[in-house]
Amino acid sequence: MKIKAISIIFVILFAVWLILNNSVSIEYLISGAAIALLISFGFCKECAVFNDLRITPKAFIYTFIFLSVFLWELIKANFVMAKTVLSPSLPINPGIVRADTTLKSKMARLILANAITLTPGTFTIDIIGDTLYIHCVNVNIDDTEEYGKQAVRKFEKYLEVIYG
Amino acid sequence: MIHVIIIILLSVVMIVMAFVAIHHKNLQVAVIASGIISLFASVIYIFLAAPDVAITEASIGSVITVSIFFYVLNKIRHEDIKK
Amino acid sequence: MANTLFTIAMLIVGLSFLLVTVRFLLGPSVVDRVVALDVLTISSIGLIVLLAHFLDRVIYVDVSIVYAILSFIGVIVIAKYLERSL
Amino acid sequence: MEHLKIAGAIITLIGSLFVLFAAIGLLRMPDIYNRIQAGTKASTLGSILTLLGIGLYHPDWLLKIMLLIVFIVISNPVSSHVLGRAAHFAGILPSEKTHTNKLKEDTLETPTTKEEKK
Repeated sequence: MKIKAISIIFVILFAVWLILNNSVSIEYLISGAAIALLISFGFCKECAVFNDLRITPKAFIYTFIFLSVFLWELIKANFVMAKTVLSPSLPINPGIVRADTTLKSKMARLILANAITLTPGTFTIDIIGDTLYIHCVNVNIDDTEEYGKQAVRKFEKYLEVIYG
Repeated sequence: MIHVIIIILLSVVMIVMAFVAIHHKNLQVAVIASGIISLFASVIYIFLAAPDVAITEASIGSVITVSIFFYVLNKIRHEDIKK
Repeated sequence: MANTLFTIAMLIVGLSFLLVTVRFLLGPSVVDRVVALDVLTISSIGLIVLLAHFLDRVIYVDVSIVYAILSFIGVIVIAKYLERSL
Repeated sequence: MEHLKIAGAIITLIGSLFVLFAAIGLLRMPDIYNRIQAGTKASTLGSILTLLGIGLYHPDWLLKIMLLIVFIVISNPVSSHVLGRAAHFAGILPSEKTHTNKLKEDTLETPTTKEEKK
Protein backbone atom coordinates (compact mmCIF):
# COMPACT_ATOMS: atom_id res chain seq x y z
CA MET A 1 0.00 0.00 0.00
CA LYS A 2 3.04 2.26 0.18
CA ILE A 3 3.02 2.93 -3.55
CA LYS A 4 -0.43 4.54 -3.33
CA ALA A 5 0.65 7.09 -0.73
CA ILE A 6 3.81 7.90 -2.67
CA SER A 7 1.92 8.40 -5.92
CA ILE A 8 -0.73 10.63 -4.30
CA ILE A 9 1.95 12.83 -2.74
CA PHE A 10 3.81 12.94 -6.07
CA VAL A 11 0.69 14.15 -7.87
CA ILE A 12 0.00 16.82 -5.22
CA LEU A 13 3.59 18.14 -5.24
CA PHE A 14 3.74 18.19 -9.04
CA ALA A 15 0.44 20.08 -9.29
CA VAL A 16 1.58 22.66 -6.73
CA TRP A 17 4.87 23.12 -8.63
CA LEU A 18 3.08 23.67 -11.93
CA ILE A 19 0.61 26.14 -10.41
CA LEU A 20 3.37 28.14 -8.74
CA ASN A 21 5.41 28.34 -11.95
CA ASN A 22 2.32 29.06 -14.06
CA SER A 23 3.76 27.49 -17.23
CA VAL A 24 3.90 24.07 -18.92
CA SER A 25 7.16 24.34 -20.87
CA ILE A 26 9.34 21.23 -21.05
CA GLU A 27 12.07 22.38 -18.62
CA TYR A 28 9.58 23.08 -15.85
CA LEU A 29 7.89 19.73 -16.41
CA ILE A 30 11.14 17.73 -16.21
CA SER A 31 12.67 19.55 -13.24
CA GLY A 32 9.37 19.50 -11.34
CA ALA A 33 8.86 15.78 -11.91
CA ALA A 34 12.43 15.04 -10.77
CA ILE A 35 12.11 17.08 -7.57
CA ALA A 36 8.66 15.73 -6.74
CA LEU A 37 9.83 12.15 -7.29
CA LEU A 38 12.86 12.73 -5.07
CA ILE A 39 10.81 14.24 -2.25
CA SER A 40 8.01 11.69 -2.39
CA PHE A 41 10.43 8.75 -2.31
CA GLY A 42 12.79 10.31 0.23
CA PHE A 43 10.30 11.47 2.81
CA CYS A 44 7.47 8.90 2.52
CA LYS A 45 9.14 5.84 4.02
CA GLU A 46 6.56 5.53 6.78
CA CYS A 47 3.88 8.02 5.94
CA ALA A 48 0.49 6.46 6.51
CA VAL A 49 -1.50 9.57 5.73
CA PHE A 50 -3.19 8.47 2.55
CA ASN A 51 -3.21 4.71 3.19
CA ASP A 52 -6.89 4.53 4.07
CA LEU A 53 -8.09 6.59 1.14
CA ARG A 54 -10.38 4.61 -1.15
CA ILE A 55 -10.20 5.35 -4.86
CA THR A 56 -13.56 4.13 -6.17
CA PRO A 57 -16.32 5.92 -8.11
CA LYS A 58 -18.58 5.91 -5.05
CA ALA A 59 -15.87 7.58 -2.98
CA PHE A 60 -15.50 10.29 -5.62
CA ILE A 61 -19.21 11.04 -5.55
CA TYR A 62 -19.22 11.13 -1.77
CA THR A 63 -16.19 13.46 -1.77
CA PHE A 64 -18.14 15.84 -3.97
CA ILE A 65 -21.22 15.65 -1.72
CA PHE A 66 -19.02 16.15 1.36
CA LEU A 67 -17.39 19.25 -0.14
CA SER A 68 -20.72 20.82 -1.06
CA VAL A 69 -22.23 20.09 2.37
CA PHE A 70 -19.07 21.53 3.94
CA LEU A 71 -19.19 24.73 1.88
CA TRP A 72 -22.86 25.25 2.71
CA GLU A 73 -22.15 24.76 6.42
CA LEU A 74 -19.20 27.17 6.23
CA ILE A 75 -21.35 29.93 4.75
CA LYS A 76 -24.15 29.26 7.25
CA ALA A 77 -21.63 29.30 10.11
CA ASN A 78 -20.43 32.74 9.17
CA PHE A 79 -23.88 34.24 8.96
CA VAL A 80 -24.78 32.76 12.36
CA MET A 81 -21.52 34.16 13.76
CA ALA A 82 -22.13 37.59 12.23
CA LYS A 83 -25.64 37.68 13.68
CA THR A 84 -24.36 36.71 17.12
CA VAL A 85 -21.58 39.27 17.05
CA LEU A 86 -23.66 42.16 15.80
CA SER A 87 -26.65 41.74 18.14
CA PRO A 88 -26.26 44.11 21.10
CA SER A 89 -27.14 41.62 23.85
CA LEU A 90 -24.55 38.99 22.70
CA PRO A 91 -26.81 35.90 22.96
CA ILE A 92 -24.26 33.21 23.77
CA ASN A 93 -24.66 30.12 25.90
CA PRO A 94 -21.32 28.31 25.69
CA GLY A 95 -20.35 24.86 26.83
CA ILE A 96 -17.87 22.08 26.14
CA VAL A 97 -19.55 18.78 25.20
CA ARG A 98 -18.41 15.23 24.46
CA ALA A 99 -19.02 13.40 21.20
CA ASP A 100 -17.90 9.89 20.31
CA THR A 101 -16.72 9.03 16.84
CA THR A 102 -16.63 5.68 15.09
CA LEU A 103 -13.96 6.62 12.56
CA LYS A 104 -10.71 4.71 12.92
CA SER A 105 -8.45 6.30 10.32
CA LYS A 106 -6.27 9.19 11.52
CA MET A 107 -6.70 11.25 8.35
CA ALA A 108 -10.49 10.88 8.52
CA ARG A 109 -10.43 12.11 12.11
CA LEU A 110 -8.32 15.10 11.11
CA ILE A 111 -10.77 16.03 8.37
CA LEU A 112 -13.73 15.49 10.71
CA ALA A 113 -12.21 17.77 13.35
CA ASN A 114 -11.41 20.46 10.78
CA ALA A 115 -14.91 20.29 9.32
CA ILE A 116 -16.46 20.58 12.79
CA THR A 117 -14.27 23.60 13.50
CA LEU A 118 -15.65 25.43 10.46
CA THR A 119 -19.34 24.63 11.07
CA PRO A 120 -21.77 26.88 12.95
CA GLY A 121 -21.01 27.44 16.60
CA THR A 122 -18.72 24.47 17.22
CA PHE A 123 -15.00 23.93 17.43
CA THR A 124 -12.93 20.91 18.37
CA ILE A 125 -10.63 21.45 21.33
CA ASP A 126 -9.16 18.00 21.85
CA ILE A 127 -9.42 14.35 20.88
CA ILE A 128 -8.69 11.82 23.63
CA GLY A 129 -9.15 8.21 22.57
CA ASP A 130 -12.39 8.00 20.61
CA THR A 131 -13.93 11.11 22.13
CA LEU A 132 -14.01 14.57 20.62
CA TYR A 133 -14.37 17.54 22.95
CA ILE A 134 -16.34 20.25 21.21
CA HIS A 135 -16.81 23.81 22.38
CA CYS A 136 -20.20 25.20 21.36
CA VAL A 137 -21.38 28.79 21.43
CA ASN A 138 -25.06 27.94 21.77
CA VAL A 139 -25.71 24.64 23.52
CA ASN A 140 -28.97 23.33 24.90
CA ILE A 141 -28.75 22.92 28.67
CA ASP A 142 -30.90 19.76 28.79
CA ASP A 143 -29.46 17.81 25.90
CA THR A 144 -25.74 18.41 25.67
CA GLU A 145 -24.83 14.90 24.45
CA GLU A 146 -27.31 15.03 21.59
CA TYR A 147 -25.91 18.36 20.37
CA GLY A 148 -22.39 16.98 20.03
CA LYS A 149 -23.65 13.83 18.33
CA GLN A 150 -25.53 15.84 15.73
CA ALA A 151 -22.47 17.91 14.88
CA VAL A 152 -20.36 14.76 14.40
CA ARG A 153 -23.00 12.73 12.53
CA LYS A 154 -23.39 15.43 9.89
CA PHE A 155 -19.98 14.69 8.37
CA GLU A 156 -19.24 11.21 9.66
CA LYS A 157 -21.58 9.43 7.28
CA TYR A 158 -19.69 10.76 4.25
CA LEU A 159 -16.21 10.23 5.67
CA GLU A 160 -17.06 6.61 6.54
CA VAL A 161 -17.45 5.94 2.83
CA ILE A 162 -14.40 7.91 1.67
CA TYR A 163 -12.05 6.42 4.29
CA GLY A 164 -12.42 2.84 5.40
CA MET B 1 -4.80 58.38 -1.78
CA ILE B 2 -5.83 54.99 -0.45
CA HIS B 3 -2.15 53.96 -0.39
CA VAL B 4 -1.31 56.85 1.90
CA ILE B 5 -4.19 56.07 4.28
CA ILE B 6 -3.24 52.40 4.53
CA ILE B 7 0.46 53.22 5.07
CA ILE B 8 -0.42 55.68 7.85
CA LEU B 9 -2.69 53.10 9.48
CA LEU B 10 -0.04 50.38 9.34
CA SER B 11 2.57 52.79 10.74
CA VAL B 12 0.30 53.71 13.66
CA VAL B 13 -0.20 50.04 14.50
CA MET B 14 3.57 49.47 14.19
CA ILE B 15 4.36 52.31 16.61
CA VAL B 16 1.82 51.02 19.14
CA MET B 17 3.32 47.54 18.87
CA ALA B 18 6.81 48.98 19.34
CA PHE B 19 5.71 50.61 22.60
CA VAL B 20 4.21 47.30 23.74
CA ALA B 21 7.40 45.46 22.82
CA ILE B 22 9.52 47.85 24.87
CA HIS B 23 7.34 48.46 27.91
CA HIS B 24 5.40 45.25 28.53
CA LYS B 25 6.33 43.21 31.60
CA ASN B 26 5.60 39.83 30.00
CA LEU B 27 8.40 38.66 27.72
CA GLN B 28 6.17 36.49 25.50
CA VAL B 29 3.87 39.41 24.71
CA ALA B 30 6.89 41.52 23.75
CA VAL B 31 8.11 38.83 21.34
CA ILE B 32 4.67 38.52 19.69
CA ALA B 33 4.50 42.32 19.35
CA SER B 34 7.86 42.37 17.57
CA GLY B 35 6.54 39.68 15.24
CA ILE B 36 3.58 41.89 14.36
CA ILE B 37 5.96 44.81 13.70
CA SER B 38 7.86 42.86 11.06
CA LEU B 39 4.59 41.51 9.62
CA PHE B 40 3.45 45.06 8.89
CA ALA B 41 6.91 46.12 7.80
CA SER B 42 6.74 43.51 5.05
CA VAL B 43 3.34 44.83 3.94
CA ILE B 44 4.93 48.29 3.67
CA TYR B 45 7.78 46.81 1.62
CA ILE B 46 5.15 45.63 -0.84
CA PHE B 47 3.87 49.20 -1.09
CA LEU B 48 7.43 50.21 -1.95
CA ALA B 49 7.43 47.62 -4.80
CA ALA B 50 9.97 45.22 -3.29
CA PRO B 51 8.37 41.76 -3.15
CA ASP B 52 11.65 39.89 -2.60
CA VAL B 53 12.46 41.98 0.48
CA ALA B 54 8.90 41.44 1.67
CA ILE B 55 9.19 37.66 1.43
CA THR B 56 12.48 37.72 3.35
CA GLU B 57 11.12 40.05 6.02
CA ALA B 58 7.96 37.98 6.49
CA SER B 59 9.78 34.67 6.75
CA ILE B 60 12.72 35.77 8.89
CA GLY B 61 11.30 38.62 10.93
CA SER B 62 7.89 37.35 11.72
CA VAL B 63 8.29 33.56 11.82
CA ILE B 64 11.86 32.38 12.33
CA THR B 65 12.80 35.06 14.88
CA VAL B 66 9.62 34.46 16.87
CA SER B 67 10.12 30.69 16.76
CA ILE B 68 13.73 30.95 17.94
CA PHE B 69 12.75 33.36 20.72
CA PHE B 70 10.09 30.95 21.96
CA TYR B 71 12.51 28.03 21.71
CA VAL B 72 14.99 29.91 23.89
CA LEU B 73 12.27 30.95 26.36
CA ASN B 74 11.31 27.30 26.61
CA LYS B 75 14.93 26.34 27.42
CA ILE B 76 15.12 29.04 30.11
CA ARG B 77 11.90 27.81 31.69
CA HIS B 78 13.22 24.25 31.92
CA GLU B 79 16.40 25.52 33.59
CA ASP B 80 14.27 27.32 36.18
CA ILE B 81 12.30 24.20 36.97
CA LYS B 82 15.44 22.13 37.52
CA LYS B 83 16.77 24.57 40.11
CA MET C 1 -16.99 51.33 -10.25
CA ALA C 2 -15.10 48.17 -9.43
CA ASN C 3 -12.07 50.12 -8.23
CA THR C 4 -14.22 52.14 -5.84
CA LEU C 5 -15.56 48.94 -4.29
CA PHE C 6 -12.02 47.58 -3.95
CA THR C 7 -10.95 50.81 -2.24
CA ILE C 8 -13.82 50.53 0.25
CA ALA C 9 -12.88 46.88 0.90
CA MET C 10 -9.29 47.92 1.61
CA LEU C 11 -10.43 50.59 4.05
CA ILE C 12 -12.63 48.06 5.87
CA VAL C 13 -9.70 45.66 6.20
CA GLY C 14 -7.60 48.51 7.59
CA LEU C 15 -10.32 49.33 10.13
CA SER C 16 -10.37 45.70 11.26
CA PHE C 17 -6.59 45.97 11.83
CA LEU C 18 -7.25 48.76 14.34
CA LEU C 19 -9.94 46.75 16.16
CA VAL C 20 -7.70 43.68 16.43
CA THR C 21 -4.92 45.91 17.75
CA VAL C 22 -7.26 47.06 20.53
CA ARG C 23 -7.87 43.40 21.43
CA PHE C 24 -4.10 42.86 21.44
CA LEU C 25 -3.64 45.72 23.90
CA LEU C 26 -6.53 44.60 26.16
CA GLY C 27 -6.09 40.84 25.97
CA PRO C 28 -5.75 39.41 29.45
CA SER C 29 -3.72 36.32 28.52
CA VAL C 30 -1.02 35.44 26.01
CA VAL C 31 -3.37 33.18 24.03
CA ASP C 32 -5.68 36.14 23.29
CA ARG C 33 -2.73 37.93 21.76
CA VAL C 34 -1.77 34.92 19.68
CA VAL C 35 -5.33 34.78 18.33
CA ALA C 36 -5.00 38.46 17.48
CA LEU C 37 -1.73 37.68 15.63
CA ASP C 38 -3.49 34.91 13.72
CA VAL C 39 -6.37 37.13 12.62
CA LEU C 40 -3.93 39.92 11.68
CA THR C 41 -1.95 37.54 9.48
CA ILE C 42 -5.01 36.15 7.73
CA SER C 43 -6.44 39.59 7.06
CA SER C 44 -3.09 40.92 5.85
CA ILE C 45 -3.10 38.10 3.28
CA GLY C 46 -6.31 39.65 1.99
CA LEU C 47 -4.71 43.12 2.06
CA ILE C 48 -1.68 41.94 0.06
CA VAL C 49 -3.87 40.38 -2.63
CA LEU C 50 -5.88 43.61 -2.84
CA LEU C 51 -2.59 45.46 -3.24
CA ALA C 52 -1.62 43.07 -6.01
CA HIS C 53 -4.78 44.16 -7.77
CA PHE C 54 -4.01 47.87 -7.34
CA LEU C 55 -0.38 47.57 -8.45
CA ASP C 56 -1.40 45.02 -11.13
CA ARG C 57 1.44 42.51 -10.71
CA VAL C 58 0.95 38.81 -10.02
CA ILE C 59 4.23 38.43 -8.10
CA TYR C 60 2.60 39.86 -4.95
CA VAL C 61 0.26 36.86 -4.78
CA ASP C 62 3.36 34.72 -4.22
CA VAL C 63 4.22 36.80 -1.16
CA SER C 64 0.84 36.00 0.33
CA ILE C 65 1.37 32.27 -0.36
CA VAL C 66 4.58 32.48 1.69
CA TYR C 67 2.61 34.26 4.44
CA ALA C 68 -0.10 31.59 4.50
CA ILE C 69 2.40 28.77 4.94
CA LEU C 70 4.78 30.42 7.39
CA SER C 71 2.31 32.11 9.75
CA PHE C 72 0.79 28.71 10.43
CA ILE C 73 4.19 27.40 11.60
CA GLY C 74 4.67 30.42 13.86
CA VAL C 75 1.30 29.97 15.57
CA ILE C 76 1.97 26.26 16.10
CA VAL C 77 5.36 26.93 17.70
CA ILE C 78 3.85 29.48 20.10
CA ALA C 79 0.98 27.14 21.00
CA LYS C 80 3.41 24.29 21.65
CA TYR C 81 5.36 26.58 23.97
CA LEU C 82 2.23 27.54 25.89
CA GLU C 83 1.24 23.89 26.17
CA ARG C 84 4.71 23.12 27.64
CA SER C 85 5.47 20.43 25.07
CA LEU C 86 7.93 22.15 22.71
CA MET D 1 -16.98 40.48 -18.93
CA GLU D 2 -17.80 43.73 -17.23
CA HIS D 3 -20.45 42.01 -15.10
CA LEU D 4 -17.90 39.47 -13.90
CA LYS D 5 -15.62 42.28 -12.74
CA ILE D 6 -18.43 43.99 -10.83
CA ALA D 7 -19.42 40.65 -9.27
CA GLY D 8 -15.80 40.10 -8.19
CA ALA D 9 -15.68 43.54 -6.58
CA ILE D 10 -18.92 42.93 -4.68
CA ILE D 11 -17.68 39.53 -3.44
CA THR D 12 -14.48 41.19 -2.25
CA LEU D 13 -16.50 43.80 -0.38
CA ILE D 14 -18.57 41.10 1.36
CA GLY D 15 -15.36 39.26 2.30
CA SER D 16 -13.84 42.37 3.83
CA LEU D 17 -17.05 42.86 5.82
CA PHE D 18 -16.59 39.35 7.24
CA VAL D 19 -13.02 40.23 8.23
CA LEU D 20 -14.47 43.25 10.05
CA PHE D 21 -17.00 40.98 11.82
CA ALA D 22 -14.12 38.77 12.90
CA ALA D 23 -12.42 41.78 14.46
CA ILE D 24 -15.64 42.90 16.19
CA GLY D 25 -16.21 39.37 17.48
CA LEU D 26 -12.66 39.24 18.77
CA LEU D 27 -13.33 42.47 20.64
CA ARG D 28 -16.76 41.63 22.09
CA MET D 29 -16.66 37.96 23.08
CA PRO D 30 -16.25 37.29 26.81
CA ASP D 31 -13.66 34.50 26.96
CA ILE D 32 -10.84 33.01 24.94
CA TYR D 33 -12.71 30.02 23.49
CA ASN D 34 -15.49 32.17 22.05
CA ARG D 35 -12.89 34.57 20.73
CA ILE D 36 -11.14 31.76 18.89
CA GLN D 37 -14.47 30.72 17.39
CA ALA D 38 -15.38 34.19 16.17
CA GLY D 39 -11.90 35.10 15.03
CA THR D 40 -10.86 32.08 13.04
CA LYS D 41 -14.25 31.21 11.57
CA ALA D 42 -15.18 34.63 10.25
CA SER D 43 -11.65 35.45 9.11
CA THR D 44 -11.47 32.18 7.14
CA LEU D 45 -14.57 32.92 5.07
CA GLY D 46 -13.68 36.60 4.87
CA SER D 47 -10.26 35.98 3.37
CA ILE D 48 -11.62 33.26 1.07
CA LEU D 49 -14.23 35.65 -0.35
CA THR D 50 -11.72 38.48 -0.66
CA LEU D 51 -9.32 36.27 -2.63
CA LEU D 52 -12.12 34.84 -4.77
CA GLY D 53 -13.32 38.28 -5.75
CA ILE D 54 -9.84 39.27 -6.93
CA GLY D 55 -9.65 35.94 -8.76
CA LEU D 56 -12.89 36.71 -10.62
CA TYR D 57 -11.59 40.16 -11.54
CA HIS D 58 -8.31 38.75 -12.92
CA PRO D 59 -9.19 35.30 -14.33
CA ASP D 60 -5.56 34.49 -15.19
CA TRP D 61 -4.59 34.64 -11.48
CA LEU D 62 -7.32 32.21 -10.50
CA LEU D 63 -5.12 29.08 -10.20
CA LYS D 64 -2.68 30.65 -7.74
CA ILE D 65 -5.55 32.07 -5.73
CA MET D 66 -7.20 28.65 -5.58
CA LEU D 67 -3.94 27.24 -4.20
CA LEU D 68 -3.90 29.99 -1.58
CA ILE D 69 -7.52 29.24 -0.63
CA VAL D 70 -6.71 25.54 -0.19
CA PHE D 71 -3.78 26.43 2.10
CA ILE D 72 -5.98 28.70 4.21
CA VAL D 73 -8.81 26.16 4.50
CA ILE D 74 -6.38 23.44 5.60
CA SER D 75 -4.22 25.46 7.98
CA ASN D 76 -6.67 27.80 9.69
CA PRO D 77 -8.81 25.20 11.56
CA VAL D 78 -5.66 23.41 12.67
CA SER D 79 -4.21 26.56 14.18
CA SER D 80 -7.48 27.38 15.94
CA HIS D 81 -7.64 23.86 17.37
CA VAL D 82 -4.04 24.08 18.56
CA LEU D 83 -4.71 27.44 20.21
CA GLY D 84 -7.80 26.12 21.99
CA ARG D 85 -5.84 23.16 23.27
CA ALA D 86 -3.02 25.42 24.43
CA ALA D 87 -5.51 27.66 26.24
CA HIS D 88 -7.00 24.68 28.03
CA PHE D 89 -3.70 23.17 29.11
CA ALA D 90 -2.28 26.55 30.10
CA GLY D 91 -5.10 26.63 32.66
CA ILE D 92 -7.22 29.46 31.26
CA LEU D 93 -10.77 29.01 32.52
CA PRO D 94 -13.85 29.65 30.37
CA SER D 95 -16.13 32.50 31.35
CA GLU D 96 -18.86 32.08 33.95
CA LYS D 97 -21.54 31.72 31.28
CA THR D 98 -20.13 28.30 30.36
CA HIS D 99 -22.38 25.78 32.06
CA THR D 100 -20.94 22.41 31.03
CA ASN D 101 -17.24 21.70 30.85
CA LYS D 102 -16.85 18.01 30.08
CA LEU D 103 -13.22 18.35 29.04
CA LYS D 104 -12.21 19.66 32.44
CA GLU D 105 -14.08 16.87 34.23
CA ASP D 106 -12.39 14.23 32.11
CA THR D 107 -8.87 15.58 32.15
CA LEU D 108 -8.96 15.94 35.92
CA GLU D 109 -9.73 12.24 36.35
CA THR D 110 -7.11 10.82 33.98
CA PRO D 111 -3.58 12.07 33.32
CA THR D 112 -3.54 14.21 30.20
CA THR D 113 -1.33 13.84 27.16
CA LYS D 114 0.75 16.70 28.49
CA GLU D 115 1.79 14.66 31.52
CA GLU D 116 2.53 11.55 29.50
CA LYS D 117 4.99 13.32 27.29
CA LYS D 118 7.25 14.41 30.16
